[in-house]
Amino acid sequence: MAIMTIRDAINETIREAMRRDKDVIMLGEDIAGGAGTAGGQEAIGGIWGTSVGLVGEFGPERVIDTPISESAIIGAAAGAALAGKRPIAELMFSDFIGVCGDQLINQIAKFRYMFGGNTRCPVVVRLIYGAGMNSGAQHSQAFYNLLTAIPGLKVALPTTPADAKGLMNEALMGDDPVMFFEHKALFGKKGEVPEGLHRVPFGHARMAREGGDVTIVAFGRMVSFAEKAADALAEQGIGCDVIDPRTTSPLDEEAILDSVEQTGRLVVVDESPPRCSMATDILALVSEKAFTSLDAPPQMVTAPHSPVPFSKELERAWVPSPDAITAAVRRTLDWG
Amino acid sequence: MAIMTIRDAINETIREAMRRDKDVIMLGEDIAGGAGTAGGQEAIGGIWGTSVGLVGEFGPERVIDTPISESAIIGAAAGAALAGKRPIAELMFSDFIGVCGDQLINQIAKFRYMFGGNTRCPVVVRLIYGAGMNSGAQHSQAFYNLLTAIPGLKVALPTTPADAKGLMNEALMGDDPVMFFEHKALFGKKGEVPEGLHRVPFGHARMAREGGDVTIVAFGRMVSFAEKAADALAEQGIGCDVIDPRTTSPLDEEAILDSVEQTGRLVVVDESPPRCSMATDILALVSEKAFTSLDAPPQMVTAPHSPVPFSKELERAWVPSPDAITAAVRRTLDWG
Amino acid sequence: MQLSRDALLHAYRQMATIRQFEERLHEEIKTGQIPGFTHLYCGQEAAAVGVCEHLDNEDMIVSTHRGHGHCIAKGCDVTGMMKEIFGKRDGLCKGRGGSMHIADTTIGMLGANGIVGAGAPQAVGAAIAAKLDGNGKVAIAFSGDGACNQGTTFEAMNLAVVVGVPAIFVFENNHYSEHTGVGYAVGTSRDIASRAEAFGMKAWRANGCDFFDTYKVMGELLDYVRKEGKPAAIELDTERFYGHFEGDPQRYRAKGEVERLRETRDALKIYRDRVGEFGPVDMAELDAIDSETAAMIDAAVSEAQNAEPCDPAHVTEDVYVAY
Amino acid sequence: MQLSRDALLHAYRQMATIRQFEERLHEEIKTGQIPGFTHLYCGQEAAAVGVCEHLDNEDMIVSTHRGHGHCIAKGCDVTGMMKEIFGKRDGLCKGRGGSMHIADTTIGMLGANGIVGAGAPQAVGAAIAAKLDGNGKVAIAFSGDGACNQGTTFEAMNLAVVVGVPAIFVFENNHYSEHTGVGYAVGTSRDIASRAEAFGMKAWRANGCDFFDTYKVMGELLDYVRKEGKPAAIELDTERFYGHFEGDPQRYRAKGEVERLRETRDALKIYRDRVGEFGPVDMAELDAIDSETAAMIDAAVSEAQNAEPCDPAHVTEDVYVAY
Ligand SMILES: Cc1ncc(C[n+]2csc(CCOP(=O)(O)OP(=O)(O)O)c2C)c(N)n1
Ligand SMILES: Cc1ncc(C[n+]2csc(CCOP(=O)(O)OP(=O)(O)O)c2C)c(N)n1
Ligand SMILES: [Mg+2]
Ligand SMILES: [Mg+2]
Repeated sequence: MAIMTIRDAINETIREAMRRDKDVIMLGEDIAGGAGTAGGQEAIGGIWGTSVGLVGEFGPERVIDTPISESAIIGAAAGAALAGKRPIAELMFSDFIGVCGDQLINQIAKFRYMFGGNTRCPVVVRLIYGAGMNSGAQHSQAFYNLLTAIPGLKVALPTTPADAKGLMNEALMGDDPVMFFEHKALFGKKGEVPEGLHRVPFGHARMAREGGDVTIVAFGRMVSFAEKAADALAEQGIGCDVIDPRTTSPLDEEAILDSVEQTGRLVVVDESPPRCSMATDILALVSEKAFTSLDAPPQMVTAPHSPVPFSKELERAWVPSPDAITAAVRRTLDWG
Repeated sequence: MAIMTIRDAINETIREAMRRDKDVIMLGEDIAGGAGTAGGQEAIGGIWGTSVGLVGEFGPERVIDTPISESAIIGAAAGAALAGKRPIAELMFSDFIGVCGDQLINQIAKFRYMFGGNTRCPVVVRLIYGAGMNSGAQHSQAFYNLLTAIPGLKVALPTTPADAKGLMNEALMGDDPVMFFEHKALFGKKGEVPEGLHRVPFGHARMAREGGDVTIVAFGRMVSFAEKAADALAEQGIGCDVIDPRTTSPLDEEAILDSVEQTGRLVVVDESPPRCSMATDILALVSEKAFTSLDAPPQMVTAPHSPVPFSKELERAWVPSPDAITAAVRRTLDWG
Repeated sequence: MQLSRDALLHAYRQMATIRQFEERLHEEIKTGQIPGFTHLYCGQEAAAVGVCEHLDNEDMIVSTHRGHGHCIAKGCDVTGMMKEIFGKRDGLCKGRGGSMHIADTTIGMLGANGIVGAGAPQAVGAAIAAKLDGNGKVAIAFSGDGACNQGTTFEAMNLAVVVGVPAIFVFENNHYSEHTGVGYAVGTSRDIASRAEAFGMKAWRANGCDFFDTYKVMGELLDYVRKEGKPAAIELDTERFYGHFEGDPQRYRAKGEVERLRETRDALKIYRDRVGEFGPVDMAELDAIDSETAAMIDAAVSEAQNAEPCDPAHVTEDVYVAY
Repeated sequence: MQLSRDALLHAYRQMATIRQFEERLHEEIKTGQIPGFTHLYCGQEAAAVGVCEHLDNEDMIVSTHRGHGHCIAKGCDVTGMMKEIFGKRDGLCKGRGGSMHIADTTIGMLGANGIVGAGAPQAVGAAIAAKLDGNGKVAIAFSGDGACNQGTTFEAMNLAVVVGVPAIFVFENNHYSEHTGVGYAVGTSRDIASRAEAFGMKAWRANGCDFFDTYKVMGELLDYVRKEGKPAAIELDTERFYGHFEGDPQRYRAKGEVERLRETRDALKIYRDRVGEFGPVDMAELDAIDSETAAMIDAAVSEAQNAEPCDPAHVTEDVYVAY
C-alpha cells in the first residue's frame, strides 16, 4: 500500500490503464497543455495536475488536447467509444455540463437502450466539481444530482485515494458510461492506495464511521464534514453511522436502509442546493422503504436555494458545515 | 369566459401580451415558419400551432424565426432581456435543454444573483415536453426536475387552459426567468378561460379534487391521470385530494403539507424517471416537514429508470398510468 | 469514370430500395400503423448512395433524424428497419428506437439521431478511433443544411482539423430545415462548403441528385482524406420530395415545386439518363431491380405488420450493460 | 485621423487605469487577500479602450472571464470593482460575483462571464433589442482566440447575420487559450476574422496593442454597422503579459517572451510613441495621468481592504426579484 493523494491516485490509475489497454485514450482542454506553444507539450499536465506525464508516455494521439469545445469533446468521446475505444473525457469544471449537456443526456446515456442493446458506449467523463475555493457561481457547482437523474449514466464520487483508484478502474473496465465527479478540494487528500488492479464495484457504499445511533449519508466532500461531525458527537457519546455511497447511480439502497433500520434516524448531507437533489433522493428512498424504522423526521443538510457566491464569508455560509450536520443530528435525537 | 384549448389559450395570451407591451418578443425555430421560402412567412405558426398569426400581426422583427441554434436562441433571449426586452424563447422539445443548458443554468439563472441584484433577466422559455406520442427517447422527456434544481429559475407547468393563460401572464409580467413547460399531449385540452388580464400567482397550487382520505400530488399531464384515478376511487368511497402544484419553483409547500396533515397519506405522480425527481422532492418535503402526520409510507408513481421507448406497448408501459396511481393509493390505505 | 456492371447495378438497387422503402412508408403511415413521426428521405437517394458505395463495413457513418436512406445505403437490414419503424420487438433496435434511432454498429452505422447537430462530433471521435487503429478507415457525418447552423457542427469541424483525422462532413443541402429556407437560416455569404473551408478544411461540391456526380466527387474527396489523413467536407445539392415529417402540409413550397423536382431532380431518372456514360447497363435490368425491390419491400412490410409487438416487460432492459 | 486632446487624454487615462489596476492586483493577489482565481488583462489595454472609446452608455458590451479591462473601458466604477474583487459587501456586485462576474447594466456593461463563449449570443440578443429600439446603438461581444472555437460563438455569428442586427464580434487574439497556442486550437486555414467572413459578415483586422490602429479600424467598422444595421467582426492581434490566471507558471512560453512583449508590444509605450501623429499631447501630461491613476488605484485598494466584509446573512438575497 502506498500513501498518495487523490490527485496522484487518479493519475497513476489512468497511467496503468493506458499501459494495460491501448484503447484507453484521453480528451480534454489542456490535459497535456502547451500544444502549439514554444514551451511545447506537457508543459502543464492538466490544470488539476491529474494528467501529468501522460502525454510524454503515451503521445498526443492518445492524450488529446482539444480546443475549447466541450460538446465536441464529449461528442468525440461518444463516437470513439462507439468505435471501440474507452475514452476518458475531462470537463475542467462540472459546471460546464450545460455546454455539452446533450451529448451526456441524449447521446451517451441513451445509445445502448435506443439502439436495441447491441451498442456499448464506455465513456468516462471526469467532472471536477465543488465549492470552497471562491471560484464563484459558474465554477463551483456539484451537478451529480442532474446526471443521477438520467437513466443510462452511472455516477461515481470518490472521496478517498483508494476509492479514486478503485472506482476509476471499475469505470475503465466496465462497459457503461460513467460520470466521474472529482471534488477540487479533495485532490490533495492523502490516504493508502492498494497496489495492482484495485477495483471498487459500483453500488457498494463505504461505511466511513459506525456508530449505531444516527445514520448520516453524505456525498463527496461532505463525507469528511460528516466524519468531523460524527467524531465530535462521538465524544459526547452519540454514535453515527457515516455512509459514503461512493456511487449515486447505481445506489447502494441496502446499506442505507439497513443502517436506518438500526438507527431510526437519518441525516443526509449534500453540497447541492436542496431541490431535486441527492438529499431529496435519499429522503424519498428511506421514507418510502423504511417508513416504520424512522423514529424522527429525516433531515437534509444542503446548500441553500441560491447560486454559489464568491466572497469568503458568503461561500462559507453557503457550503453545508460540520456544525450544521451536528445540529441536524441533534434535531433527530431530540425529536418527540 | 370562453372555452378554448390550451394551445389557443397560449396563443391568445401571447398575442394580448404583445399588444399590451411592445417589449415582448419571440424567438424560436419555425415559430413563424416559412422564412426564406416561396410560401412565405406564417406558413406554419410553429410546429405546435401556438404562434399562429403572430408574425402577421407583429412582424418578423418581434416574432423571430431562428436557425437551428438553441444556445444562440436562449443566449439571445438572455441578452435581449438584459437590454430591457421580455423575450419568449421556444424550445421545440424540452429534450433540447442539453443543447442550450449553459444559457439556462449558468446564465439566465444566475445573472441577478452574481451581478449583485441590479439585473433583471425576464426570459420566458417555453419547453414543449412529455411522452405519450411515440416520439422516442430524444423527443419525449419531462425535464422540469432538472430545472427546478437550479436556483434562479422559476418553473411552471400549466395543466388547464385557464392556468396556461394565468401562468403565462404572470411569467410575462414578472421580472424573473421562467421555464414554462407545455405538455404536448395537453395542447388540445379544452376548458374555460377567464377574459382579460387573468393572472395566476406562482407558488399557489390548484386543488383539482378534494377528497380527504389520501393526498395525490401530480405534475403536468399526470394531473389528469390522477383525476381519473381519484374519480374511480371516489366511486369506491375513497376520497382523494388531487393537488396540481402548477409551479414547481416556487412550490406551494403549504398546500401539500396541509393536505397530508389531514389525510396522512401521500402519493406523488411524476412523468419523469424516479431519481432526483419532483417525486423525490415532494417525498422529502413531506417526510421532513409533516413526519408525524404520515400514517403510511409515502408512495412515488413515476416512469422507470430508463429512457423513453418508442413502440406503443413499451411507451404505454413506461408512462405512469391511472391504474398505477390507484394501486399506490390503495397501498397507502392498506398499510399497517 | 467507368464503373463495373456490378457496381452500377448495386448502386441502382440501393437507390431503388431507399426510394421504395420511403414511398411505401408514406402509404403505410396513412393507415395509422406506424407510431411517432417519420422523416422521409425520398429525393436524396443519390446522396446517401453516392457516398456509401465507397465504404465498407469498417468505415463508419453517423446519421440524422432523416436516417432511413443512410441506413439502407450503409447496409442495414431492410426488414429489421421496417420492423423497427413499425415498433416491433424484433425490429433492428427491438422497437425501442424507432425511425429516428436506427443503428447497427456492427456494420459501421453508428446511429440515426433525433438531435440536430449531435452526430458531427461523434464522427470526429470515430475518426480518432480509425486513426489510432491505423486501418485506413474513415468516419462520415451526414448533416443537413439546418444542422450546419448548430454549434456542435462547427466545433466538430474545427476539432477534426486540429486533431487531423479522417472525418468527413457530408452536408446534404435540401434547401429546407423544417419549414425554413436555407437562404434564410444559413446566413453565409457563399455556401455551406465555404464554411468548412473557413475551418481549414478542403471542401467539395456535388449534385446530390446525381449518383454519378456525387460518387465521382466523393471518390476524389476520399482519395484526399485517405492519403492525407485529414478531414474534408462536401456539400451535396439535393431535394426532399415529401414534407419535413409526414403530415407536414408544406405550405412553404412554391406551387408545383414538388412536381417540378420529381420531373427534373429525380435521382433514379437521372441515373437512368446518365448510366450509359459509365458502363453498359440495360434499362430492362433496372426494371428488374425495381420489381425485385418492390417484392422485397412488400415482404418487409408484411413481415413487419405480422411481427410480434413489443413486450411491456422489456421496457427497462438494456439501459446498462450491467447495473 | 486626428483626435481631440480630450479624446487622446481620456483614452490614455483609460489604458493607464487598466494597466495599473491589473499590475496592482498582481501584487495584491500575492498577499492572499483576494479570493478565487483572477485573470489579468495586462497587455490588452489597447483592445478594450480602442473599442470602447467609440461607445456611450447605451451601447452594450458582453465580456469574458478576463473582463477587468472591458469593465474599466466601458466605465465601471473602479473602486466598486476593486471591492468586488476583494469580495466586499459593497463591491459592484455585493461580493457575490467576483472577478469573473462584474457587470453594470446601467452603463451597458452586461457582464463578464466565466463560461467561455457564453457571451456572444447574448450580444446578438442585445443587438436585437437595440434594433427594435431603433436608437442606433450597438452590442459588442468580446471573445478570445480560444472562445472562437466554442459552438455558441459560431451560432451567434450566424444568427446575427440572419436577423441582421448591429452585433459586433471583437476577437482578441492574444495567441493563447489557457496554455494552448492559437496555432493549435484554431485549426482555421487563415485567421479568426476569416471565420466571421465565412458566416457572411464583414470583418476587419487591427493591431490590438496599438490604440490608434484599433480605434481607427473600429471606427470604420462602426460606421459600417451603424449605416447598414448589419453585424461585423474584428480580430485584434494582442498580447497577454501575465499567465492565464494568477499562479500560472507559464512553462508554455518561449524564453524571454514576456520581456520581449513588454518591450515591443506594450500598449502604453506604443501610445506614447505614436500619439504625436494624432494630436498635440505632452509626455508630461501623460506622466501626470500616470500619477493620478496611481493615486486613484492606491485609494481604491485601501478602500477595498478596509471595506466591510460580506454578511453571511445575505447569502440568499437577490436570487429572484420575487419568489
Ligand atoms: C437540437 C434540435 N433542434 C431542433 C430539432 C427539431 N428539428 C428536427 S429536424 C429539423 C430540421 C433539420 O433540418 P436539416 O438539418 O436541413 O435536415 P433535413 O430535415 O432537411 O433533412 C429540426 C429543426 C431537433 N430535432 N434537434
Ligand atoms: C465553457 C468553458 N470551458 C472552459 C473554460 C476554462 N477556461 C477559462 S478561460 C479559458 C481559455 C480562454 O481562452 P481565450 O478565449 O483565448 O481567452 P483568454 O484567456 O486568452 O483571454 C478556458 C479554457 C471555461 N471557463 N468555460
Ligand atoms: Mg435540410
Ligand atoms: Mg486567448
